[in-house]
Amino acid sequence: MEPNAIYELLAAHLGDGALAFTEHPLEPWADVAPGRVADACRFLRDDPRLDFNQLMCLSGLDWDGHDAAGKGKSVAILGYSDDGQPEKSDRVATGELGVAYHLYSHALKHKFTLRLRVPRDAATVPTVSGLWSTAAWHEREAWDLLGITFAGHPDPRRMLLEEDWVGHPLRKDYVMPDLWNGVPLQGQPYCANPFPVATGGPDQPAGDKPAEG
Amino acid sequence: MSTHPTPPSGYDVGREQMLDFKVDQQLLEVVETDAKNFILTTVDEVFNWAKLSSVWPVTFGLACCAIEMMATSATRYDIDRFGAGAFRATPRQADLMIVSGTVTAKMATRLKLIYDQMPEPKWVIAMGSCAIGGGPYFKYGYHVVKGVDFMVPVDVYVPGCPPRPEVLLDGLMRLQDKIRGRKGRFIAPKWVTDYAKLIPYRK
Amino acid sequence: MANDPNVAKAAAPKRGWHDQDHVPGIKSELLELNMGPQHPATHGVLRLLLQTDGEIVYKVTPVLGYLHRCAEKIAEGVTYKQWVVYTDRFDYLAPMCCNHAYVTAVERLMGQQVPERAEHIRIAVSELSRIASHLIALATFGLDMGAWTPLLYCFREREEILNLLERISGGRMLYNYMIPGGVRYDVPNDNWVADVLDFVDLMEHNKLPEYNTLLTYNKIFIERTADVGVIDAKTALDYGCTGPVLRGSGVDFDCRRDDPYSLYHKFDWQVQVGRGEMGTVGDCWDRYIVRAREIEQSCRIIRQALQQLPDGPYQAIALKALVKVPAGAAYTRVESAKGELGHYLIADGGQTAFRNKVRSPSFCNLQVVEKVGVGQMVSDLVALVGSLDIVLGEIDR
Amino acid sequence: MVQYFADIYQAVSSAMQGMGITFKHIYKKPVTLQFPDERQVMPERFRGFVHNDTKKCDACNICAKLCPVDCIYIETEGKAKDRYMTRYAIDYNKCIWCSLCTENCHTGSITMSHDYDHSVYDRKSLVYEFMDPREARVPCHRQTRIDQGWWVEPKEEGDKGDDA
Repeated sequence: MEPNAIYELLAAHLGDGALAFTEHPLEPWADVAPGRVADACRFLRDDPRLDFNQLMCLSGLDWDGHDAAGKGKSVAILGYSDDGQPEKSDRVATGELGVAYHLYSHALKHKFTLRLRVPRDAATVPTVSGLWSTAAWHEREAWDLLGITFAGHPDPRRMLLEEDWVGHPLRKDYVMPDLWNGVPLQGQPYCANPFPVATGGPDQPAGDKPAEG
Repeated sequence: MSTHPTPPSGYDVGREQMLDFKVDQQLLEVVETDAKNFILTTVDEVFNWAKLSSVWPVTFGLACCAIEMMATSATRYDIDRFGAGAFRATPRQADLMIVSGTVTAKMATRLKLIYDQMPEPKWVIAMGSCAIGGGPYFKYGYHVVKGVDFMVPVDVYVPGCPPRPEVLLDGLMRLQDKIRGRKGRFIAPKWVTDYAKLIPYRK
Repeated sequence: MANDPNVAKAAAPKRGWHDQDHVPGIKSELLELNMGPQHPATHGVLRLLLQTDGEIVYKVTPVLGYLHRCAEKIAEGVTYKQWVVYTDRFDYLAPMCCNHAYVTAVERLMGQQVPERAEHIRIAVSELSRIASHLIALATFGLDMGAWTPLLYCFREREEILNLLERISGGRMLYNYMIPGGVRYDVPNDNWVADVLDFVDLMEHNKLPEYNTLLTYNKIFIERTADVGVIDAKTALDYGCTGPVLRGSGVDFDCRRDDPYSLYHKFDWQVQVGRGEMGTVGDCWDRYIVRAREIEQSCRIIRQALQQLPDGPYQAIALKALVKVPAGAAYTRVESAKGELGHYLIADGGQTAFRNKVRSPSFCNLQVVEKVGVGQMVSDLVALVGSLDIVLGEIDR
Repeated sequence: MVQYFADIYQAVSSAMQGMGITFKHIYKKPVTLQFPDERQVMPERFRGFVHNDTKKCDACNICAKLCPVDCIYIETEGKAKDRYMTRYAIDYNKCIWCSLCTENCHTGSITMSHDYDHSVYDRKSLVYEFMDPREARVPCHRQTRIDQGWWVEPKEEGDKGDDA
């Protein structure tokens, strides 16, 4: 079934919960209200005309720096500089967070994409792990890396990082840590030049003896 | 150039030429530390020979390099020829830790624990770029320890991403040289001169 | 399935020692057992937190993240072409498949056509990589089951594959061979195609029967794996299993055929499905045999891809330093050696990806042990984890 | 009872068949490479340590920009015609042998050599220095290079990508 036909069925079921449908040559998607996504997913899974029995992928997204038209540059993320120290910035991200659901039906062989956006400071989405068990780990990962809370999740712990990790790394304004729990995470500069060049000018012989190391 | 002392005999000249002017400082010390008591030296030599001929590694596969470590112990490269094929599943029976792969923050504490459980004497080989210095995860790796020598002392660094099994064997031989007491017995294999001619940039 | 012995087995914890009905007056506590992260049978740095009742597993909790290498964060920092080297390090047993998945995703967003010759080369190297990965799967599964010898034989053939891939790409294990728009190098002149065809023939006619004698039809191996760790089709779909795990459960699905990408539709091959020959559909032996038979099918694909290798360019565009992808978002999936490897790639028109979520097959496949592992013996849990053929590089990314 | 003995028979016989395979390999040629004495001949495209011929290099910085791990350090001094390269170093603590740096080198100075086994005791010696600024001053500007006799004709276009 074509995505727009699926969306019509979904909109008829959800009412005002279905926000918009975006045609895109590669992958059309439907935006739903964050509170209604579990409802929408249950409908998509259980309706015999749709029969989406596999959740292919659940992605948490950080839309900070991405304007609504889908154009525009994203902001540069922070990393470690060459001497191994974390780069600092006082920029505070403001964009919304989001979740994308990619569904597939083995019987009818069609795909569908759901997206939703939640505000950054109150990122709570109802869980769909009761519908597809595979969503449980994807949601834990989204919580871990992006800080999106999934209401009703049976096991709401971090997935990849330890419980006492500070921050959510995939957010665009994440500052790299230099120490965690006694484990140093900054790097060491290895790039010291063993032959420091004298700055006296081109005629002066540079560096009589090599530095050790 | 003239400030450097003469390298020990048998030192890999090809490497020297490639680096152009850098001499591995450690190998120079090798020559100098040769004056010792005769009897103790002999006993030491026997012990060291026993140690270096049966280096038992702990199975500590972390990432991609672990597969190359398996390949080293498998058919084609056969690490058993160097007496280091007995991979022990418990650190209590092992005396070599091949850190093969990326050490993450979560794993680093466990790595330290495993290292502490190994009996003395013990050695560590850092295998691959990630274990040496963070490798490709240096810049954005918020969860990667930039070099395992932040956590444990490392004896031999094996560069590569991942290193070929030959390079790991080479690192193992360097480790055996080190266990031997650094007596300058750094005998370059006969391929060095033959092989150096094959390297394209030296034509 | 109701009368199946495995269903009864899955209900086993109720009859354990801690159950007062079983032995009146005696109540034992559950034992907390750590398996991993440094354990020879967990295929890397997986940690399984077990609650056991004697030898029966009562609860399994996988703990991940011991190899979390921040690849998705890096994707937002490095250019599209540079990130190909990080895809190598996801599934380091079959890096070509991962390269293929990523460049397919980028090309789809770019609308880039790929020359036919490049696609043929890609398919050939991907399938070689798949064979190498499955060989490791067979070897380590044998190792988990106590058979050391197959590892030596499987690694012997794997070295041959690595040599072939080294000749075409330059790298022994991590290749960085594909670029958006083609492959980096053409087929080498030194008889590479003939050597691959020879190897494929040898693999199909000599080596696979050898493995079958050594391992597949060994009675002890069958006893260890048949009827063990049964994942039925419904569970597999519910948990999002893909690849040999899904096909071992009897679901006839393969991205290469059902969601076509590249040129797989041109070639004549069959999707292998577990049939429950030695026990129940979806047991460990089925997953094993699906992999063994996929090696055969991969050989067929390679033979056709290289025999029909067309002339022409091997890159659509010249090797440009920078690849610019127009703004857009798409989820692209391909069948890697472990299953469906998907990239949800969001581009913003710049040189780096805005977000790249990787849906890795092992991540979803592993989750099923939380359900299926319950009620098994500890040794059967090792068989289950071994038959899932996980690789931690892509679970933790 | 019959099944019990049948199982034992099958187990032993299948183990024996496996042993048969092993025995067959006794008289086959061994596959083990006797490494230090015997070395595999590397294919042409093999990626060993990166080598930079500083006589050809003009410090255009493209390799450092293409490097996904930022392991190439190039330092220059001066400007325009007086621009001289003072350092070219590769940090093998980070290098991943991906060969992206060799792809777009317009002078063909940076190549992947066939040299690959150099384990070290100290990781500082893994920072390979390719030039000694005390020996010679390597000019970067094209005209200066031609004047001082450093100029080497760039690689042919068709060569790109074939040798790495």
